[in-house]
Amino acid sequence: MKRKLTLLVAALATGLVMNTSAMAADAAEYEAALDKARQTLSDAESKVQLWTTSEILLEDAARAAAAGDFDLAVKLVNEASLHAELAVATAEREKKVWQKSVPK
Amino acid sequence: MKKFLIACFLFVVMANAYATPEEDRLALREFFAQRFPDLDLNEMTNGLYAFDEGAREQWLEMEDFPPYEIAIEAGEEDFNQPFANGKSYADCFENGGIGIRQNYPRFDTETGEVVTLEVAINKCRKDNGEEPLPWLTGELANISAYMSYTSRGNKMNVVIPDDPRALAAYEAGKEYYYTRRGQLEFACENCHMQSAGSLLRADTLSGMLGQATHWPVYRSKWGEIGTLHWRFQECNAQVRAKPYEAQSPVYRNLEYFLSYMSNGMELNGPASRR
Amino acid sequence: MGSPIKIKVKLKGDVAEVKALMPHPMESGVRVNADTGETVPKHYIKEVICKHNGNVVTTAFWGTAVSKDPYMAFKFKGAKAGDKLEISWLDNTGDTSVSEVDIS
Amino acid sequence: MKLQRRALVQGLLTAAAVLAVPRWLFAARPDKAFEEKTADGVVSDLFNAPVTESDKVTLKIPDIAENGAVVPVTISTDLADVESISVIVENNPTPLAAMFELTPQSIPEVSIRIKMGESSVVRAVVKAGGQLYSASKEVKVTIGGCGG
Repeated sequence: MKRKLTLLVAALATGLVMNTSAMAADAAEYEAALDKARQTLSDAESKVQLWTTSEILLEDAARAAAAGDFDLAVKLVNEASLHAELAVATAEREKKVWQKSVPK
Repeated sequence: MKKFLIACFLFVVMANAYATPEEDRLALREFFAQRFPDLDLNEMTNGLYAFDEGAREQWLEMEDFPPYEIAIEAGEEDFNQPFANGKSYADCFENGGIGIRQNYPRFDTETGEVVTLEVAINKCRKDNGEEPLPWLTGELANISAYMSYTSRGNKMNVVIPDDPRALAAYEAGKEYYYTRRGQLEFACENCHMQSAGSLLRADTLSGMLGQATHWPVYRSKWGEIGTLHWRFQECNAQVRAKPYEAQSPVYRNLEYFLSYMSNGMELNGPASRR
Repeated sequence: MGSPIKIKVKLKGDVAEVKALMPHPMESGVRVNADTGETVPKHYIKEVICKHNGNVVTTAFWGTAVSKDPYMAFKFKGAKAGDKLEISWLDNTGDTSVSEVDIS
Repeated sequence: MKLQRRALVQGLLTAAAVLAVPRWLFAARPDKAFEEKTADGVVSDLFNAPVTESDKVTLKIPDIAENGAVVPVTISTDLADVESISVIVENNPTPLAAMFELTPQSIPEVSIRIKMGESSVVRAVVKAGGQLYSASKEVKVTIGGCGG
């Protein structure tokens, strides 16, 4: 179940990356992707504990953008969103199974 | 309405869990008794040193003159230092704050929140017109260390009062402990129950039982004394889960659950760890 | 002025067993401050002198490889209850600390 | 109130420090040996004489250090007329960690906690009756970070 979901989300993300890399991304595109990612992160954080990786990826993206590499920046920003979505997916799965680990 | 919702929530929780906190605690002791049949469970208040002989020897040498004694002494001085209004910490706590740490965290039935000792110390300051202290280390950790020191040998006695919100806080802490999180998808339980006493890379992992009896701790890695929530943050970061703020409700609930699991064990803080 | 030295003395017959803990950062000069990225300058205790009733019983010379908040233990003969034990240190910045206890 | 008391204590300690100053002038710390980059350099700087391994020197140090930042070491010896005890960590950037000068009143047993940057042979060198004796041991330093 989890693997399937991971693959699905990964496939989606790859699709995004391929789309954007087909033509070079620019600053506006990065800003738009960043806004969307921030929304995804904050939605996820209101429900579950984020992975540390999401915010690290956003920092990496900001560095790439500052260096003018908007293709990479957009890719990293999307990956940050993906990691937030995976954190939510894990938490939802765990809701159903955590009780099994408690000694009875 | 709110109470009704809480009751509904609890009904769901109880329907799933059945077990009372006391049943949880006894089942946990049984879990470790079966995993480590030759171990005196009370030794688990010494964390990994209950399992790792080589590390234990070095720890005992540290105990010859543990670096946390500096913190206890500084904490005693701060504890006895009157506030600007002439009152002091002793006025905020039962028994003048001496020998009471085993009762923390406690559930405040007025605010409906878990109150850790650190929260109580800063509340005392605020009530007396003083600025709150930073949570992780320094003066607050020193005072906490002194208050632990005066409580050494007392048995942990965390109470869950007859209030659905208290039980909900306990249950929230319990769920947190057993839920996988972070990119590495580790629950506290994965390391400190399943793998307790085993090596993770080069380090022996401590067991859950007794994990709350010995705080604050001077960690050689930190090079200073620090409070339990610092360690929570570190554990979270190690499994790549974004740490919460120290003394956030999530961590306070976790400490409430964790401390209840140590009930009946001797308080032995402050302590030194690698 | 350095922090006071914490001293414990155990008397066994005429042998004094001394343990001392000295709050001090013991910066090696190679550690980098994670926040500022700057190297923290060397700051370490160079010499420790231990006196029994005013006479030197042990002198320690240290480098930067002594741990933070240094600990040392040593033993000497010819001690009795009521004697004085003084320990003092000097660090590389010229800072010093002196503490004295009665042996009991 | 607190400040006043602290100031008073500081004043007293400063006075004590001033009295102690002349002693520092006479202390001869082997500064050059503490800057040496090799264990052999340290030994030749300090003693300039051959060192023999001896079972009369006891070096107590863990096989595996829990944390390289704090490694407890105890050195003791049955030898008579001990003048000094030194601790050398071969793979540290500057190997000489500590040197204790003893007196006839001393019992030759000292303990200290030291830093080790990586796994290394640790050597204890005892100077007794004008001769040099040593004991050494390999200590493993692991990558810490997940303990507790």
